[in-house]
Amino acid sequence: MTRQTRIALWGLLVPLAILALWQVAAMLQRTPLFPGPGKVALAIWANYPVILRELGITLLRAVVGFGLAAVTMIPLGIFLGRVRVIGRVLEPLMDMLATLPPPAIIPLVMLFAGTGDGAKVVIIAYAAAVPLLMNTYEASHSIHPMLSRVARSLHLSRFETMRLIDLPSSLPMIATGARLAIASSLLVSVTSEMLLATNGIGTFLQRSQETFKIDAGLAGIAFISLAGIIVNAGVFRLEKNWLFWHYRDQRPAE
Amino acid sequence: MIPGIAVLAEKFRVPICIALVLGVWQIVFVLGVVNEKYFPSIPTIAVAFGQMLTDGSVIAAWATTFLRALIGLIGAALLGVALAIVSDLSPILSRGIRYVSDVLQPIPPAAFVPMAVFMLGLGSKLYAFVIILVTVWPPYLNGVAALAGVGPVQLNTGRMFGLTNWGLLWRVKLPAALPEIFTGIRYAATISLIAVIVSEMLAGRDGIGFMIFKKAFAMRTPEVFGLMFLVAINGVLLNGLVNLLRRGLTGWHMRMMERSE
Amino acid sequence: AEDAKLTVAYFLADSMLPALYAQEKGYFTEAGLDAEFIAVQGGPAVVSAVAAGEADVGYAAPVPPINGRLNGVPVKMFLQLSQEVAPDKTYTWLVASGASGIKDLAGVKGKKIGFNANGGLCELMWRDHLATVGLTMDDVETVVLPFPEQEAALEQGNLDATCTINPFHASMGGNANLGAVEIATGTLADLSTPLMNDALFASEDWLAANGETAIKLAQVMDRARKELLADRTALEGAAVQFMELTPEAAKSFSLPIVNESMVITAADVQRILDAMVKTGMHPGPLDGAEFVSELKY
Amino acid sequence: MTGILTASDVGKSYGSGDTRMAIIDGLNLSIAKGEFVSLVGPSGCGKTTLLMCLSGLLSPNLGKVGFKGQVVTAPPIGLSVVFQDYSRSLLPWKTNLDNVLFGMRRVTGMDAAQKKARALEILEAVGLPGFAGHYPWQVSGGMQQRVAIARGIASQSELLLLDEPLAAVDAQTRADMQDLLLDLAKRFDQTCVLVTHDVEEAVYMADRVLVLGPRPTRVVREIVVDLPKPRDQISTREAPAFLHARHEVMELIRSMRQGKALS
Amino acid sequence: MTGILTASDVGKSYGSGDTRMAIIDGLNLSIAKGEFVSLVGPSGCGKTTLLMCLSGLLSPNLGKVGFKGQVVTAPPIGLSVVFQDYSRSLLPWKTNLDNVLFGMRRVTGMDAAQKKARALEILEAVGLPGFAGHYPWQVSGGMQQRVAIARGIASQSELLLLDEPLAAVDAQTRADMQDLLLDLAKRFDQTCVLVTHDVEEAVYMADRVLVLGPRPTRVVREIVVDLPKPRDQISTREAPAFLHARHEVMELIRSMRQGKALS
Ligand SMILES: Nc1ncnc2c1ncn2[C@@H]1O[C@H](COP(=O)(O)OP(=O)(O)OP(=O)(O)O)[C@@H](O)[C@H]1O
Ligand SMILES: Nc1ncnc2c1ncn2[C@@H]1O[C@H](COP(=O)(O)OP(=O)(O)OP(=O)(O)O)[C@@H](O)[C@H]1O
Ligand SMILES: [Mg+2]
Ligand SMILES: [Mg+2]
Repeated sequence: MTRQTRIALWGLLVPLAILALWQVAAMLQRTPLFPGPGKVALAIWANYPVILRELGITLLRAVVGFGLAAVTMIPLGIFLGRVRVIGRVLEPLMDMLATLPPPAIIPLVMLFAGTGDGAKVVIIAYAAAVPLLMNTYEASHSIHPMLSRVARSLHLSRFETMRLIDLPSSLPMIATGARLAIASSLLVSVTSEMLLATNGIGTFLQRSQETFKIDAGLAGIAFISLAGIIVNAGVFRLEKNWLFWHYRDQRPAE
Repeated sequence: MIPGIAVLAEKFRVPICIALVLGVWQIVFVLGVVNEKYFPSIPTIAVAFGQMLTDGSVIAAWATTFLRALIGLIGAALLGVALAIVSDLSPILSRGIRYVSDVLQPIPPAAFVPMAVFMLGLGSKLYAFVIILVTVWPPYLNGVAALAGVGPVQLNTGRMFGLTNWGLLWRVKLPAALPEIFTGIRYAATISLIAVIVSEMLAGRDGIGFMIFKKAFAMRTPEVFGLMFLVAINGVLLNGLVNLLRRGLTGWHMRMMERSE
Repeated sequence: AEDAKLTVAYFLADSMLPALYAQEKGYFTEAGLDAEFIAVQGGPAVVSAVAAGEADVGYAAPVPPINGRLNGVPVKMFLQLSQEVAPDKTYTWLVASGASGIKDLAGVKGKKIGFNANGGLCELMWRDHLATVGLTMDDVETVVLPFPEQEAALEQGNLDATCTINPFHASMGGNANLGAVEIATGTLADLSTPLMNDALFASEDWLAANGETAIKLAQVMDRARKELLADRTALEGAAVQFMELTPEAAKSFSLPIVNESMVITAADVQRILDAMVKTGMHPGPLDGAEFVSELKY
Repeated sequence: MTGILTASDVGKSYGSGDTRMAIIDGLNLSIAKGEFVSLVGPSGCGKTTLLMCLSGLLSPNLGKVGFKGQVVTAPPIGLSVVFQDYSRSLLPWKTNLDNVLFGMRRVTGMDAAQKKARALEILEAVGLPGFAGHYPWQVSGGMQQRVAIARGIASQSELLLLDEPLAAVDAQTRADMQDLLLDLAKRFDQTCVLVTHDVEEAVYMADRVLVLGPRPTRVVREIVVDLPKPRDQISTREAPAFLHARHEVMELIRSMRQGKALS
Repeated sequence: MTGILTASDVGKSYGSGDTRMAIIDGLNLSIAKGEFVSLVGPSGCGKTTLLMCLSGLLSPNLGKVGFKGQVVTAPPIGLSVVFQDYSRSLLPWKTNLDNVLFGMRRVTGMDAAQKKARALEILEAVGLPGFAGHYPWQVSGGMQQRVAIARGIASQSELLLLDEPLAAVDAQTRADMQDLLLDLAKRFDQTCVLVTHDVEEAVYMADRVLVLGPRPTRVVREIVVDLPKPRDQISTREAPAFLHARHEVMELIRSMRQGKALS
């Protein structure tokens, strides 16, 4: 067994401990409104065909929303970080827009985009945009001045500098932003389905809660979490492949 | 000339940004894309907001919400950084915490509320739970990445001068990682406000979230938007506080970055 | 003796106004109750709060507590605050937008309909009315949307028809752009006799141990209702204060009260249960007596 | 003034108000096309700052810098810098080869394959065959410095500004690199400005040595090195003119000493 | 073996599998208490890697390092390193003074005020009076390097490992710093290991010069410098024993040349 797998396996103890605590708490409560992991597992078994169908819808929207945010916000963040004056002046704007709670902007978005997929994707993209923009902006804002000098002395145009210097050196922090953005696009995908319910896991959860089948709702959510785990594992892989220069550079060579 | 304008613009950036938002809003209004009933003009909103101000209820609600968000942010930031530190010290716990964060992060707080009510009631504990649950992740994730990214020469320097793992963390890694951690805290500041508003909507008796909820039910749209603008301003305020702290703790970094032309 | 504690979780609706008014006036304290009111989003959340013991008493439409009990949450209803009866005392409406082209219930087929929550009164209402023209929920597309957002959704064409209550219904009526068409009214199609429209409920254990408190609660509510019904100025003031109505809107506000008595009988609930079974919301059979704790105050 | 690179009455300071510190004050220089000029001066006197001003990376507070008759406000095309802080100036996400290729972005008249071949050739010339695929953080300090030089050379600029480019390499490699730089400069008619702390190196490489004074700095002495080119590591260093120039520079620098013994 | 610092059969490689590269192979050395030893060797041969192994910051794959009779597995107390990558080894969030004070963390027998006074004294000795309150990124490369040396000196370690500590300072400052280091080593009976590319410096400073071979490196020659101490910048450098040792080291390094001319 390699060191990595050992760490992975021992690490599993943490979530298992939490599951155990949850199970104990559920057994103490004895009400269908507080199901334990066991009940949720049974509910997964009972509901998985429906869940899988709804899950696809939820995920698709999350992916589209995230993608939209990524292709717009990473370039924008780099632009604002590099063209410092504009970035500094617009900082409060970022804070203002970032603070609006999705439940409060949903009615507003609905006015322009309706209640269908369009509206939900817009809201998801909005939620994913914030961490991506902030991390990209801060990263490109704090690139070591030496690299800017290299770029200028090699006569890179502004655009080339952003693409060839700012983007790669910001990647480690963008990756963190992307992790946050992935989580929040899944979360908001579900939330938007709960608030503008038509279909998807959020609607399934909402309906389950309203008819007091909490375990079924959580079963649906468990799948969202699973999707989160899988996507994050993928991001981890990408980080290893693309950012080794950042992390290997840093670690004392063994 | 140009630098003069830039300096001036930076000095008045908050009013500029507010004017920008209001301006765009008003333009959309004038274009008449949607019924004024759902999308009122800025003057209408201002008048409605002014009326709310005069009866004083807004101030109290604002104070409640802002205080909650601030306390939530402090709690979440401390917890998030603590988790990052623990992760840095132990690879096993690091992995374990990452599993938990991967699982919990995408779950909307509303999914927990029916259950959380059993453990935490409808009061401040429920709020704290919801706020912490969504707000810890940015400081935690930025913290983990930043601590892992501290350079080998700096680490070696610390080790050389007799720092233990703990001392290394405290005196080298944490200061070096702080600028990046603050990016997480900044994002957390905005989320914490969102979380407070959402929990006030979920089970409320006071605060801006509850007020928005009630006004919406009474179809007082201008007031609802007025309150939303207030929330937005809160974001700037809260961030101003974060920036003060940040300047104190990582001022060196800000000045180092300003050096290049 | 010390005041008895009483926590009430409620879903904001106009028939709760007397309770909030009584709280403001100190009637609960006078009656020896230390009452607290917490607004919760949606009936099911009210049931959760009661089941968790976080609230002693809950206020919601009848369907959430019914559903709760059916799913193992031992609550019973003990007071009703409002009723509907044909022809003029109805407080729920099905409204279509002019642009949708819907003229009557039959026209809803294949359209997008809205209601505020699954498993609530609105769902029952749609099901019951659609059944009169031979339609089921499979014949329509549904969107769950909070009441305040429905009017805009109708006007923007995101919804064709929806289930609504006041003040939203009144607002839709006054919106010329919308060209609202009223296609039905009343929770059930048959409203020849008064139908309970909401309920105060509590867990069986609480009711067994706190009969006294429940009676005091009823008495205070009764006092406040009577006072508000008698005093128009007080009513409008309360509507502005607790429901955030504008003073103009408050002028046309009235409490949705049909029966003076708030007592619930098994028969009251049975009507709703039968409708639920008939429209396929529950397989049945269901016995109304199970759900009620009759309270004499 | 004529010359490919000129500085007239250049002044530069850091900070403002109380913390303002003048670094360069009334500095003039003119460098002719094809000339090799060495700059020496005490540590911290402002050499790096001067190179930044000459390259257009910093703008002086006073005076003007001209390159090919044009006032320099941003780094002009045809000018390259090899930075003193070599380890930070290499891009850690690019291999050494890609770092060198990065310096060739503005080179015209070669296709990608030719550029690559050329870059490999240069890497070999600086003594790094077999390290093209390594990342900068995988090689030693002296090797990094040579990658940075390779990048500067590869850019084929008319004017090369070198800031202590050989500080971290061993004596023999250093000699080889010196000859390499001289050879290339001659072959491509390149103008070079070299900052170095090694007085022998300064003299060996240069047609002219400019000695800078302590902060705020300006040119305090110009020493023309009257030695034929090409130079030779052994015979040149033994020539009287070399020894004479070396001595003169040494003396000057000694007279500007700072520091004092620890009691 | 005896000696305050010993390395026996040390081997170290980077990477694994196909990309495995041996850096040090079967290296032995022993350094006596109070001795000043210079290490020279071609760029990239493994000097920095060796110092890391000697200081316990890297663990060798093979063999053992001993400090005061104990096997080194982590940086031992009483040993300090001045790193080659000075600009990164200074903590950017601390002022120069605080960086030096950081080096005094383990110094006992002084209270905070005394430490501060001592640190200021050392900063002045390295020629940086008036820069105590500056941050490392506000001073020039050579000044940074001197802050790093000041920090090393301030630690009052028995054994000081110096990795090209004077590469970025001018000739005069360099001479002053050399004498300062020699003086301190003598006064506090300090043992020093100095990596340098300046052969003159290596000889001038050392009781013994160890010449390292190309990668994978080991000690290929040991040259005892038979010159009295204290040394003198003028007379020592003119002494025949000096010139002889210098010549021998030069020759050795020349014979290990890498690189070749650019065609
Ligand atoms: N992280 C690493 N991964 C792989 N190889 C490395 C790494 N660090 C150093 N090396 C290799 O180890 C060898 C020795 O490096 P080291 O830094 O010890 O050399 P050095 O003798 O100090 O050279 P210089 O005089 O240039 O500083 C180099 O050839 C380099 O390629
Ligand atoms: N960002 C800064 N803020 C304030 N002062 C600075 C800054 N950068 C450099 N200086 C000051 O400018 C002076 C000149 O620095 P510069 O780097 O040009 O010196 P140098 O001649 O290149 O020295 P060295 O030979 O040590 O590299 C130094 O005294 C330094 O303190
Ligand atoms: Mg310099
Ligand atoms: Mg080295």
